[in-house]
Amino acid sequence: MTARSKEIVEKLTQVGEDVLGDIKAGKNPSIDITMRSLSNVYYDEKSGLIKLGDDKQKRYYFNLGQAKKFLQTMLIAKQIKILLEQDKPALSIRQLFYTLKHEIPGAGENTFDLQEESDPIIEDMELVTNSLREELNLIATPNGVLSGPMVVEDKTGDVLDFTKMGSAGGAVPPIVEDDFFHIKEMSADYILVVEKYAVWNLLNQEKYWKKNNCLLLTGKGQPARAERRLLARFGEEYKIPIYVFTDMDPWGYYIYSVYKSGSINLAFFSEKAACPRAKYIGLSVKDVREFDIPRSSWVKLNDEDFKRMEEIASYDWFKKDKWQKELADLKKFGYKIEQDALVSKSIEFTANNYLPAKIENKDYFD
Amino acid sequence: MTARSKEIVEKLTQVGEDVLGDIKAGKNPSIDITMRSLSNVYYDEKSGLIKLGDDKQKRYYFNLGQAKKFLQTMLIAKQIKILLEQDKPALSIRQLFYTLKHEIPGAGENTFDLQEESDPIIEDMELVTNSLREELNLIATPNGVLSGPMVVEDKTGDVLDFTKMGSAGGAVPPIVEDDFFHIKEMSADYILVVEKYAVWNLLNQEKYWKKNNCLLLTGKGQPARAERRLLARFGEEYKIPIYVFTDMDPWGYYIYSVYKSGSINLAFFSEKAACPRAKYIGLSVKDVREFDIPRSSWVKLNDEDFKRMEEIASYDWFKKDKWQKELADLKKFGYKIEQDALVSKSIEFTANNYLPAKIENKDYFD
Amino acid sequence: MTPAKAGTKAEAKVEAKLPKADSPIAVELAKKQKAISVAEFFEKNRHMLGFDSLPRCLITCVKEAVDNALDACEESQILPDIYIRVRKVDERILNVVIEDNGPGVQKDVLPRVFGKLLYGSRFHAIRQSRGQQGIGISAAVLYAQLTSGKPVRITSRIDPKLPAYVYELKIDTQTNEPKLLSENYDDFFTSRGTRIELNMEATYVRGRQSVMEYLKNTAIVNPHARITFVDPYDERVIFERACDVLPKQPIEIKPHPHGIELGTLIKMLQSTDNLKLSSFLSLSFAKIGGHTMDSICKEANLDPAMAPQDLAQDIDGVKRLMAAFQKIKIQAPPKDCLSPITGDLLKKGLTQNHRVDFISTVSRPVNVSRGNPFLVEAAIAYGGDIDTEGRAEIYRIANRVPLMYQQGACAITHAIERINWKNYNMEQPKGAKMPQGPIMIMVHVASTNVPFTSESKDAIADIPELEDEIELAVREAARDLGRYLAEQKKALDARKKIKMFEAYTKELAIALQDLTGKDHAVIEAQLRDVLAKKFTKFIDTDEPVKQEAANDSPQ
Amino acid sequence: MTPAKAGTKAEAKVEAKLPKADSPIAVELAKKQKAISVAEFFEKNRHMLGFDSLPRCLITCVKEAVDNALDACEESQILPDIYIRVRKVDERILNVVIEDNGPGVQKDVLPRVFGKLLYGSRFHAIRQSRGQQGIGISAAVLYAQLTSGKPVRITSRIDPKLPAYVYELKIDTQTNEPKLLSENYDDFFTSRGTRIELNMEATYVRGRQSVMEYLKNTAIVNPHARITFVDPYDERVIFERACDVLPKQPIEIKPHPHGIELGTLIKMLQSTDNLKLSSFLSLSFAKIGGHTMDSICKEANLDPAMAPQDLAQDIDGVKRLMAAFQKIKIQAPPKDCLSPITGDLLKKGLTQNHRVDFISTVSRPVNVSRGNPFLVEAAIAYGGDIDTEGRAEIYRIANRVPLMYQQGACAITHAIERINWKNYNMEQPKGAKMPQGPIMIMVHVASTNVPFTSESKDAIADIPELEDEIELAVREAARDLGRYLAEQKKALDARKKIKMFEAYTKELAIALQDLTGKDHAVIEAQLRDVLAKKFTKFIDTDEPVKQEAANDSPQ
Repeated sequence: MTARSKEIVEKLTQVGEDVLGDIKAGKNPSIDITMRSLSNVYYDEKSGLIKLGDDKQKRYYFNLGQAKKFLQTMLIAKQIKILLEQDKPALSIRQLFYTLKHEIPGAGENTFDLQEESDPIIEDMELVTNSLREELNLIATPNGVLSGPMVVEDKTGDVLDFTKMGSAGGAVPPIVEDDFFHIKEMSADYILVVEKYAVWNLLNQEKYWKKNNCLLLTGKGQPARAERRLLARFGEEYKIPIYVFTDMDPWGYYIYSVYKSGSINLAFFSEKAACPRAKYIGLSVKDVREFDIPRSSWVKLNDEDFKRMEEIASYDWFKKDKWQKELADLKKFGYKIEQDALVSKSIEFTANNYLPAKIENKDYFD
Repeated sequence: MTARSKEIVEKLTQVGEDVLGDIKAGKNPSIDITMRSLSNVYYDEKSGLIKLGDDKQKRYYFNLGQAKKFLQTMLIAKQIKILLEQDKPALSIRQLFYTLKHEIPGAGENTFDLQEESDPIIEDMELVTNSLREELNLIATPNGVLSGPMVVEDKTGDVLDFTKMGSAGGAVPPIVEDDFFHIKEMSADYILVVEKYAVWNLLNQEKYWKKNNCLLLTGKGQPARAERRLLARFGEEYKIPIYVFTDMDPWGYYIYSVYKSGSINLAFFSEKAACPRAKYIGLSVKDVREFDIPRSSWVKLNDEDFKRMEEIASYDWFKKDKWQKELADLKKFGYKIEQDALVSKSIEFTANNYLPAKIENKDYFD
Repeated sequence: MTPAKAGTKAEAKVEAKLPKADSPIAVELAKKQKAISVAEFFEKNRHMLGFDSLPRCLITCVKEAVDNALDACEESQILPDIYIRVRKVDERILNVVIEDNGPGVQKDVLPRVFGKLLYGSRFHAIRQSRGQQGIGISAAVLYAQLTSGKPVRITSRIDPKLPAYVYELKIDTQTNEPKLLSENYDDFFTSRGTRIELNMEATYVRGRQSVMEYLKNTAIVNPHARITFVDPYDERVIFERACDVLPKQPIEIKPHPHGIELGTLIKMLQSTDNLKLSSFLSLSFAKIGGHTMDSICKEANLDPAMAPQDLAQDIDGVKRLMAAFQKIKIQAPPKDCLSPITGDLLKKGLTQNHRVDFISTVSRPVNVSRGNPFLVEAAIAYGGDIDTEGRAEIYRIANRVPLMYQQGACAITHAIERINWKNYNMEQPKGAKMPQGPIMIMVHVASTNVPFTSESKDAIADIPELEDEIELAVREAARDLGRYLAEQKKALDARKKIKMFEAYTKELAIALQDLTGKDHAVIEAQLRDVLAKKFTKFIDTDEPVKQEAANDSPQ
Repeated sequence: MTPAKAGTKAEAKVEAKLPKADSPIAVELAKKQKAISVAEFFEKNRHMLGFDSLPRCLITCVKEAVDNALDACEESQILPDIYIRVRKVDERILNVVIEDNGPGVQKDVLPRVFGKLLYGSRFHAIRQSRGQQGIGISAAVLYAQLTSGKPVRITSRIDPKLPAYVYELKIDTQTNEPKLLSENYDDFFTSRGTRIELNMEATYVRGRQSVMEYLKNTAIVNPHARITFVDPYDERVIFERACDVLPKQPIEIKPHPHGIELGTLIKMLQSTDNLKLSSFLSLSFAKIGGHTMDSICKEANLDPAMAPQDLAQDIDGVKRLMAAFQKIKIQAPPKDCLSPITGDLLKKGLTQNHRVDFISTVSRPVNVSRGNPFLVEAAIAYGGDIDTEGRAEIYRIANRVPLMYQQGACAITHAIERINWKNYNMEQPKGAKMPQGPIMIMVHVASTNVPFTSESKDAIADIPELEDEIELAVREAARDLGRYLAEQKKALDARKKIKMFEAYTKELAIALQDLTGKDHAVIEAQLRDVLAKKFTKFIDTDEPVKQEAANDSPQ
């Protein structure tokens, strides 16, 4: 057990002790839970992060609406404690769910029926122990790959050179904390995050990272926790520019904002998993004219797109003038464009024209 | 341009020449297209593969229902030819779609509106040139990771040692043909394919591949082309046992059958992308009793599951007694069990009890 | 041809011989003009009287005869005992017999009662009764002779000491008068009562719209009647009495001023014997006493001493009187012109035929619509042997007569459909107009003049004040049902909750042992203790608990 | 009291004084029995005649008067010119005037025509007419006097040489006889015709169910009539004639043997003057000639020489005769008792009021239902100024009278709903009963006795043979529409296709140049050449092409 794990185990034990204290005092056993509803999420302009506020609520045992959830909370707390104490391998949150799902004798019901019941309680525990899920030995499936001038020593002892990862690139591991994924060398001039694998692959084939001495990362669409946490580490540990390159549509814009500022429903995770220094490099509406992107690549915005644009425009972290203008321009333009579509100019256009021009002209914003 | 590429370019040119021949002869220009409808798909018991028959159909230009498709076919043929000749990097099929999507002057419509129009024509071209999509320089996004005793020389020149890939494992590249992904060393005693990443990750953390000297691969659910093609290569090139480990439900069974025999809608791809030697190691209904899998891990089969079971039971490649019995048992049992659920026995149960017992007792079937 | 003197007031007189003038068209046309007998009219339009489909013709015939039998028995203070028999004559023709123990029909009026349309005793009486228009049974006779060609046979005995007469009669449709074909004694006929036997083209069916269903529902709403039915397969069903007391006889009343129409009022003013408006008002209307009369005359600015006939000439004056009727508060018409089933008997009638878990009945007070007093009764039954699967069973009753057809067009149905049944703890799928589950809703509308949508009396018209009353009645009964269902649910829930908390507590104690290392048995005992001492209350009460906010964040 | 002699056949006789016997109940009850006047009956049940809601009362009144005016004009071979004016008297009362240029009503019958229910000239005639039962206009009079208290004023002149009489009259509801209040000359009245003026409680509205809509549709199906309407805002609308020829006058016919009822047949046998069955059959029925008569008698095993009165006594014999009517092939009844609008005039009437792109009309042959000849006409119009958005507009006409209410309950609607309109290239959303788009469907049912669902004549009853004929008529018109729509689409498609192929060919030639290195201009020229020489045909024809199978594999 690492020192960090010991710290967490102590906190979890304290949760149990507090409940016992309530019982002994003849009080209704309760624990304090930080609210994660929208009303307790705010955008902290100073740090550029979506954060969770301090609003707390008591979860009681002797309360018809809360009794089961209280029980489930204690079950998850004790299970995480046991797993850490016994130094078990990391589990997925679905696996944790299965280790606890069983029938409560005499109640005719299970401790948990659906993973939707255990997942929010795991988040409660992250907040109670002030730790990342990964520190509780729980992982999510990573999807990303990256390549570029970086050497990492893995917890397994393997040394990974991301300039030598072949055409597949190096896979992002589920846990990227320093204990697990220790960056030994890193000499990139900047980091380029690409929304889609197909675009990453094209750039990787053309050795874009080598020609431009950068790190090239993709989360294959909406990034998972590991890619976000990794970019956050890069942002903190290396003072090099970070650019995010997505589709020109509200979904692409939002992916950028998740890398940069975090997300609403994982607001408590933002501080550790967002990268406020990230800049948006494109696609942007003014690129359409400047790079003469052909009409046939334009795809009409649909109702869902417009609805999503409205939503995004109302988020505090999109309130900056540049973004409000971008959203207004997109609405006026009426079409979305995928980053894949740049091949309609030429196959090499992205690597040889678009990205170099954008970076050279500092044509990005945040 | 490689020799293989030249060969393909010649075949594509011939397609154009044949059409010109028709025109000169005053005939209705046509090309022969192998039918990919269900009626031309059959299960070849001898090879254990789902194959495409020889039924062909003519696609005419002077035919109201076919004219546009004929034009699209020629567009895709010439585009693939150009990309190969110019030695361009591989594209995704969506990117290829974008390189061809444009308005036909005077027709008031686009060459292509949806990727659903270009995808089947790419398959036509694979058949016309008797090649894999990857050989046409077109790729799909791979998802898999693997680890174990294997050393590969990548087309990039990088040498990849899959025993040294850290906690993430090595990513499967989009193209795994020998030119791109040359296996230099391979000393595994068997190959274990795992349906889900969470289970692969647990086994990888426990260094299952090291303790058991095997290759450990996951396609993260339904495998993409690259994982299937890679397993097919293993099956052909190395005479070691191959086991597939999935959820106990029709969807898991089907994933096994895709690895083993191919799939209906990619029947033309089966010969190159299926691994008839693969065996099904579990989860199987009789495991429930033999390994005493707790009641709380069982999940009721729903209507959709039952419907899918009916469908699967009717496929020729599930007609073997063992599989019909398995499906009948599952139906009778009435519950499905996920492979993740084995952690409810104990975290180490899969690695230390279940898999060793199954392999030792030769408790698998195909 | 010269016109009659200008300005004279003259009765029209049809001259037999028309003068041959030089205006041939109108004169020719006039020759063809003639009066049509009402029997001819309804012979041609018999579907208007409920004689359309073959199964329905049988039901209509039985219904008219049974209605008459019940009306006659009640008027004569006799507990009704009615016998109905249906037999097959051939593939086309059924023989139908309806016999009662009623007062019988006096020899002299009997032929017209059965053999003349628009002949009856109840048309002008303002009082609740089943039959009213003097059409029903004669229409059955008309239909029977039209389809079988045979006369009907009526047997009637008005006193045990007198013989029973047997008549065979038809209706002469051209004159709408009865035609006797034979007249005889029947020495074997029961002590007193009437028997009618008809041969008619009709079909016997079972099911939702059948003679059997009609009789069953009639028995429910007439719990004082015994009804015996012998079907064409010679099977006998007896619906026994649920009570031995006759319903209170409805009293005939005078018209109520609310809703009387201008033309009717003028007619009454013209034909009254009263010399003064004041006595006319007090004596011709229900609920106009001296004080009310004064207020009305003052409001209408009319002299109470004026002659009613003079007022009849002054349309504006009559209109003012009408307006005063609406403006001055007048008591509701007397309730005794109506004969409610009453809640108790409705309950008895229903439970005689169904085993139910819950029943609630409501009798609304008398109300007025278009000058006609009416009242609504409702009963809701739940559970027991009522079908659990389908939608609610609706029973519609008008003046104790079950309505069998056109449920969808009826004000009762519409009123029930207005209600959101979820408010009463019933299931009602989205978009469904009726509640689902084992529920039966019975509504009885009693009125001196039930407003049917057509003369076949299938459905009650959507008169707003009537529909509102039906809705109120059903809602009142539904509230009881809602409370019952809520209590059932609460009792069940409380039992479940206690059991659940015991199980949770065991499980929680073990989790806390894992978390803290303390012994789970001790923790469990402490938890039980705290629960018992301080927190049992919340299990019983449905006290709303401040819920933890759900994680409602988007994306 | 002693019974009449047993077995005697006696006419019923109501004795004025009832003997006081010791059976008090029945005797007491008998005293209350009395006949009800049909006027009283309908006064109480006026909703049955279409006098229910206030907007509807106005429409019904106008409708009855216009129907009578049209019938009278046509019978007298006068091109109708009808004037309708509605004015507000006060908040409650409207004044309605309907004036025609018809034959006028002969002085002697006039009071009864307007002041007696069930009085008319057309009840017994087997012939198509609008009014039939002699109820309509008298019902309007009844309603007017009931709600306004005022008599109606009738002006009529039967010849320019004679003066115009003005009558004020009411109906005495107790006797169902007219009561004249005044009689006068009117020197300013037009040369010939009838004018009726009523004051009644009613409401004037616009829209789908309004006087205006009724008159518009009446004008369409009566293209020989000019109709002028002045609304309460003094706006005048004139629906001009679309043709100057009167419809052929329907001829009165004898009953047809198909569908005659047993009772009616017996009555006819009893009352005929013919001495032999053979002559009775030939003379009393339509379409029974000598040969047919022989076959019928043989089939029924009856002696043609027997006396009809004797047969009337033998029910079995009559039944055999009935069966023979059904078995022996008898010609359809003569068509001339019906007056179809005819396709041409239907077209003219419709296009007078609507600009349309397409119109198709159908007149079905005469058919028989329950012994009544009937025929169905249908018109479908498409495009033009018909509303594109909503569902189909349905116009229902019975004997040239538009039906305004209860569209959902009408056989015409039901027949249209049976049709899958997609088969006729119309859009019909899933689950929708009607087609969508700019389509108007008009159906005219002409019959000697239209089977309405109620006396208010809102909807035609679902008689299977009638519904089938309506469906056939609409389908026939729909087939024309389908062809029209298909041709429109084909022409449009062909133009598109040629343009498209030219563009494709350019693009294809460039692709082939990329593929083979040959010059695209040359390839394009060759392609155009091959197309022009051999393959143009398939662009025009919709020749089914063996399609490449879709990639229909699962998973």
